[in-house]
Amino acid sequence: MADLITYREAVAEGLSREMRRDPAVVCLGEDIGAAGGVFKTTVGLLAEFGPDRVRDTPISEQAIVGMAMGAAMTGIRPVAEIMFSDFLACCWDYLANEIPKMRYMTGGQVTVPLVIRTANGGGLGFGAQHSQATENWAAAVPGLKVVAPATPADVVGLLAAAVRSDDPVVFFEHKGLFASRGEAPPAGHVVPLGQAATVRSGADITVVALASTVPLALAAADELAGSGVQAEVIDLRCLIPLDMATVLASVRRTSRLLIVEENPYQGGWGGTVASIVADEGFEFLDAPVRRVAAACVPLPFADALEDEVIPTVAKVVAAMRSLLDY
Amino acid sequence: MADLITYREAVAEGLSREMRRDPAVVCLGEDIGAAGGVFKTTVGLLAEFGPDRVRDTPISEQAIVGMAMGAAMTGIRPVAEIMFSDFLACCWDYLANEIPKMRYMTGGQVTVPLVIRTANGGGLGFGAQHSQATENWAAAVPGLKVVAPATPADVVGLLAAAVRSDDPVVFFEHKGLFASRGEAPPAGHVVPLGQAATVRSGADITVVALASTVPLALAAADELAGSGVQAEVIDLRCLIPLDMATVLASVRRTSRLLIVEENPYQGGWGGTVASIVADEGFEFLDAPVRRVAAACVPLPFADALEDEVIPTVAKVVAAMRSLLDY
Amino acid sequence: MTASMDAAELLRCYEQMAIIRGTEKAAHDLFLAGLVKGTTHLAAGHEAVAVGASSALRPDDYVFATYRGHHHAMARGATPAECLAELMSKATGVCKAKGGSMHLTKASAGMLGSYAIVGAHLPLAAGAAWSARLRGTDQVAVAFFGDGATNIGAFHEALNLASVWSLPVLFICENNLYMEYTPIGSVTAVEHPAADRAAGYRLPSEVIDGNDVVIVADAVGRAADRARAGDGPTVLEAQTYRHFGHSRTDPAAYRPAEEVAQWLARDPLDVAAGRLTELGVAEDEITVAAERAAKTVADAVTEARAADAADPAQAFTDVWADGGHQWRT
Amino acid sequence: MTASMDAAELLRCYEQMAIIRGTEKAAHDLFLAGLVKGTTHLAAGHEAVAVGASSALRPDDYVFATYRGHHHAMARGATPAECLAELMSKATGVCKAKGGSMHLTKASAGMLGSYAIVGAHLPLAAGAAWSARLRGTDQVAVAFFGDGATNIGAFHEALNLASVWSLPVLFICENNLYMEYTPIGSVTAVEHPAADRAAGYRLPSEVIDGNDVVIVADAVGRAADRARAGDGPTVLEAQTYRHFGHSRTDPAAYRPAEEVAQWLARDPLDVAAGRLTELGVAEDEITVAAERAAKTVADAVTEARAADAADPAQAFTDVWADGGHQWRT
Ligand SMILES: Cc1ncc(C[n+]2csc(CCOP(=O)(O)OP(=O)(O)O)c2C)c(N)n1
Ligand SMILES: Cc1ncc(C[n+]2csc(CCOP(=O)(O)OP(=O)(O)O)c2C)c(N)n1
Ligand SMILES: [Mg+2]
Ligand SMILES: [Mg+2]
Repeated sequence: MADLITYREAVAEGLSREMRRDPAVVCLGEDIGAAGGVFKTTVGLLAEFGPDRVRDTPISEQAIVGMAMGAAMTGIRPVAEIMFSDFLACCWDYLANEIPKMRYMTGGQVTVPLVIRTANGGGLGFGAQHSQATENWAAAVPGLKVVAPATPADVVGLLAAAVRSDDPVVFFEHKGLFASRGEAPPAGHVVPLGQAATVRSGADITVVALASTVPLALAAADELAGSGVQAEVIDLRCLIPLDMATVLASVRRTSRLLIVEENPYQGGWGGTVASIVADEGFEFLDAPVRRVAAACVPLPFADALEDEVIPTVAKVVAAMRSLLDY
Repeated sequence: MADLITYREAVAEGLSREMRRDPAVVCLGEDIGAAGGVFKTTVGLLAEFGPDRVRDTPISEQAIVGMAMGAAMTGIRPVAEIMFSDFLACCWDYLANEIPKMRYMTGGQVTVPLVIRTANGGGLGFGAQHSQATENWAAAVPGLKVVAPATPADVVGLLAAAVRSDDPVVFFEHKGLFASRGEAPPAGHVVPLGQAATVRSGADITVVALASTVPLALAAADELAGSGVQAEVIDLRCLIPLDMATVLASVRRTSRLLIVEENPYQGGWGGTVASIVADEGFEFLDAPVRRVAAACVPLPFADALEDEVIPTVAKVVAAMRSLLDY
Repeated sequence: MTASMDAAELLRCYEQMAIIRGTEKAAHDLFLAGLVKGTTHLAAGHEAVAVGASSALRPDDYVFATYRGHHHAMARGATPAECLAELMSKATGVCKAKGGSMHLTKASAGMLGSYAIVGAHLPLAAGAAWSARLRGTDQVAVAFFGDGATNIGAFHEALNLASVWSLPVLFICENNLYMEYTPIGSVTAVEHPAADRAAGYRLPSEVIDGNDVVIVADAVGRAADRARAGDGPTVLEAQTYRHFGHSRTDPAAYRPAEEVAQWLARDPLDVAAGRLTELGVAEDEITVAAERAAKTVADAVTEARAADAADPAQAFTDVWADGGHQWRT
Repeated sequence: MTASMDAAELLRCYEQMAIIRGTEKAAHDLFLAGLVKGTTHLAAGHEAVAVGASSALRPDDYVFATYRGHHHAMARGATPAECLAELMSKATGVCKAKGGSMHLTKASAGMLGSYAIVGAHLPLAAGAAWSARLRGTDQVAVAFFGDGATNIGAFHEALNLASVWSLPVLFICENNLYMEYTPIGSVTAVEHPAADRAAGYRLPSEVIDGNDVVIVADAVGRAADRARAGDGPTVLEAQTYRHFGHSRTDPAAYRPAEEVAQWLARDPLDVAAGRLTELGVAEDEITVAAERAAKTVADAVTEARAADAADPAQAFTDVWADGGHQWRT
């Protein structure tokens, strides 16, 4: 079998492949240079590409993302790192009001080809301000593309597509997956934005997942396979563009839908998916549409408490059973 | 009948009632003092309560909301104005990471009794950066209460409840409603947070609306009444706490649900409401759950284009018909 | 070091300022006639800042402006007709009527946008300057902003980083003494909100007369030369005044009459006319230029009025680079 | 003007610093033993800033700290046991194990939180100072922050507004030369990231030795007196150094050995001990204090270890003021 790499290594691999391919690709962010990133996701980039293309910044999230936007408007393809996705709040004006609207407001005069990479999600005991899954924030803003890979190969392939995209992309790397291993992708590996992956086929129930919840969904599916249940697991990969065609086609076959997301139930991305299925897929459904989401509380520090709040295999199994028994 | 006041006047009325009642209530924001607010929603406050309790600030959204938080933690009840709700993005860290989490992170040691008022929504030709309906941003953050009144009386009653709440409240005043008139509420009028209002009763279909979409839903209901349809219109009033009991009870009777929201479909609050009904109300439904939401594009300047993007009576009528004909 | 402008260039600047003044006057009239919707922020009184700067800059330099940006758009080459068409929601608007008055943009002329979130574009200008450095050009980027923008976080972050990276960017404050309705002096710790902050970023600064197009052109020219030479950013604080209220709904009653009168007496058009006379330009040459400007504006109004209304279908284009708006399958 | 501290107070400060040092050492050992989860940011080396400031402040003053806040929490009165219990996810944690190392808070002692978003708490401290003014007290509020926080927008907005409103707030920068792994000097336009910015807000500033508890106490005392007298905010930049890496995962290999050695030689505990000796305090008195501190820490470890684990049900309390978490009916 092919050699394995970690999700963490895949980020640096994906970045260096694109930087080799296109000299217009540059990286900026806090501690990404000599330190190789606080999550070690930019290791080796400074050595290979030098300080002009791999720049350490001050703690100035607005300047990081704002400068990336100005550079993207003028011929550069910046990849900006925001260390933790919670800190997107510190430069939210750029993600909500500037970057996604510039092309539209100018009647198409300007494009903003940039990528904002950020470490997302919980499960590590980092507490309320360093553990949020915030992909739903970006998915609520028309004009942003939103990517959240679940495997090392997808990290490389989706990062390639994101960097090559002429549209702005917010790229969520899950902290809980950094240490996970998977097959190293071949050279030139590109995964188009907006194509979900059916990572497990089954006829009994459709489970839609993203990033950290993909392994949870697969583990739950395996557990239920013991009792003869064949679950289909879909990794959305991207929230925008959202591949509802794959989801609706699956629900048409299975008649049952469970959505597993790390966002809080209130305002989580699963609500948008559920509402589309409850409308366009209404006739396919033989059971309620259910969501396993994070509880609607801030994320607690103690891991015993955090487990109560975020999705777990046990919660997914229980929800699948409830729908199958319906 | 009682005398009428405008929604705009109701804001100043509601604020002054609370400031008279409780000396700990103070206001801060840009141009709220001598100018009476750019939407004239704070007219008269400076004259009655003086510059210590009605303070003009620099253009420093982070300082405005951050200082309000620090004051709220130490015995004051600040009401901070963020001029346009689009600008919440400029102080989003405070709404997403600081204000809603402080009480929880400290194990209940601290409360943050503040109100953030902001002018929300489109339909006035203000363009992409001054027209957004952003109540869904706040509704995605556990720890914030989210209020969006539709009538002058509710402005006064909900503002009273918001100011008296020991929890942080984001209060969305709709720009398109400022000029609208309604009955002046009696002295001491308080509308508890989290109680939806059934503003029109009917057995054929449930239409859930908020703020600017309430008059749209009522107009659409009246139009269909001509063809003998009795629509029930529910004004949610608050997104958090979310009164699903009222919505589910109504859908149980009508078996049909249309949600009308000004948020973009992607990530709009209607997704959360729809997903709850598609789960807990699944057995009540005789038709798909449908949402009339804003199109997933930035808001254009020209009003002919803006009408294409935001909900209109015609769009609501068409959606209601499609569900009734189902 | 750019030489002070000659009579011909000054006359061109005078005419350009007259065109901007006339176009905004026309926009105001069209608004009263119900043909301009939404809101407008007139730059009348600020013309010398935009025209002087553009006179000193190169066509390939980048300019970033605020919602009060009509003067910058036209000074960089947006035509009065396409600007008026934008305000009138016409298909021929410079932004296809999707941006409106607050977002005038003429990318082909290096005018990279008008931004309506105070201060947000300062990092963008720094980024464009960084881009020029990365691409090995000697372009400079300029951010024009108001006095009120100096108290928002993005200002601080942009100036620090631009200084540390020694970027070819100019930060030009149009200090007109007021934010919307509140005097900048009442909410700012220092007298010169932009210039007095420069030292905190180890940047050079100048406070200049923003109503004198020659002084503006000279200061911008010096700063641009420094930037191109690799000597980094400069902060310029141009003192000026708006002739009207903050936006169309504002009568500006909060401004003392003497203050208004004193500033109207220093109208940038009169200042430029005075300089032209000093340079020996004949009175009628100036009149002819003014008449040409009036004609240009009149033609623009006719053209904009005659243009087709924006097509509602345009609401669904230009979200993505492929021209479309599809967010799901 | 606060008088410089006497021998008794200095000895108390020495013991307090020793307790903080010992408690953090214990936290580190407990982490290696797998009993502390998540991340921790040790303040070892910074103790004099917290203890000196607390010595000069009043019990009713307010303190706001960062994720590197163990020293401030304990200096203000959080017990070593409740801090260790927090880190160990025990029910007796000072924040019920819901905050963790980065969010230690002891509201009853005026220690109003540890904030993990760089710079976010500076406006909060200004707000608490505004609140004191509104309530007619003469309390002061203090924000402690790192050198890296001086380049983020919230710093700028807070200092300007605090100056304009002349609020009783102290902005105290703990300049330890580094952000996470990057030297502050490489990303900041001025030499003293906090002090050199003060003039831009018309604020007085002082650069002080942050490893000398007496110097810190005197400077904070002067600034607090000014604030109480209505003379507004002060910016203090305390030069100090962290003895360990940024957080538990950081070996701090990026710091030159000589630099580390030089700073370890100026350990705030040694500096205080030296001063005690100068003041004629006998060697064994100092030893006794150190032993008392060690005992306090040992007892705290025993107590924290013995405490019950946090109840998972606590995940669903304290969202709202009513104690619950209900967001819908
Ligand atoms: C972040 C933000 N806060 C508030 C506003 C509302 N607003 C629009 S213009 C303005 C005043 C700006 O004053 P100044 O920077 O001096 O520019 P001027 O209008 O005087 O040209 C304000 C407060 C905004 N657009 N963006
Ligand atoms: C807004 C924000 N950006 C980035 C981070 C990540 N981060 C945590 S600590 C730190 C370094 C802070 O350095 P400094 O302010 O000097 O404080 P120190 O850690 O040295 O005490 C960074 C970048 C953060 N917590 N918040
Ligand atoms: Mg101004
Ligand atoms: Mg530091």
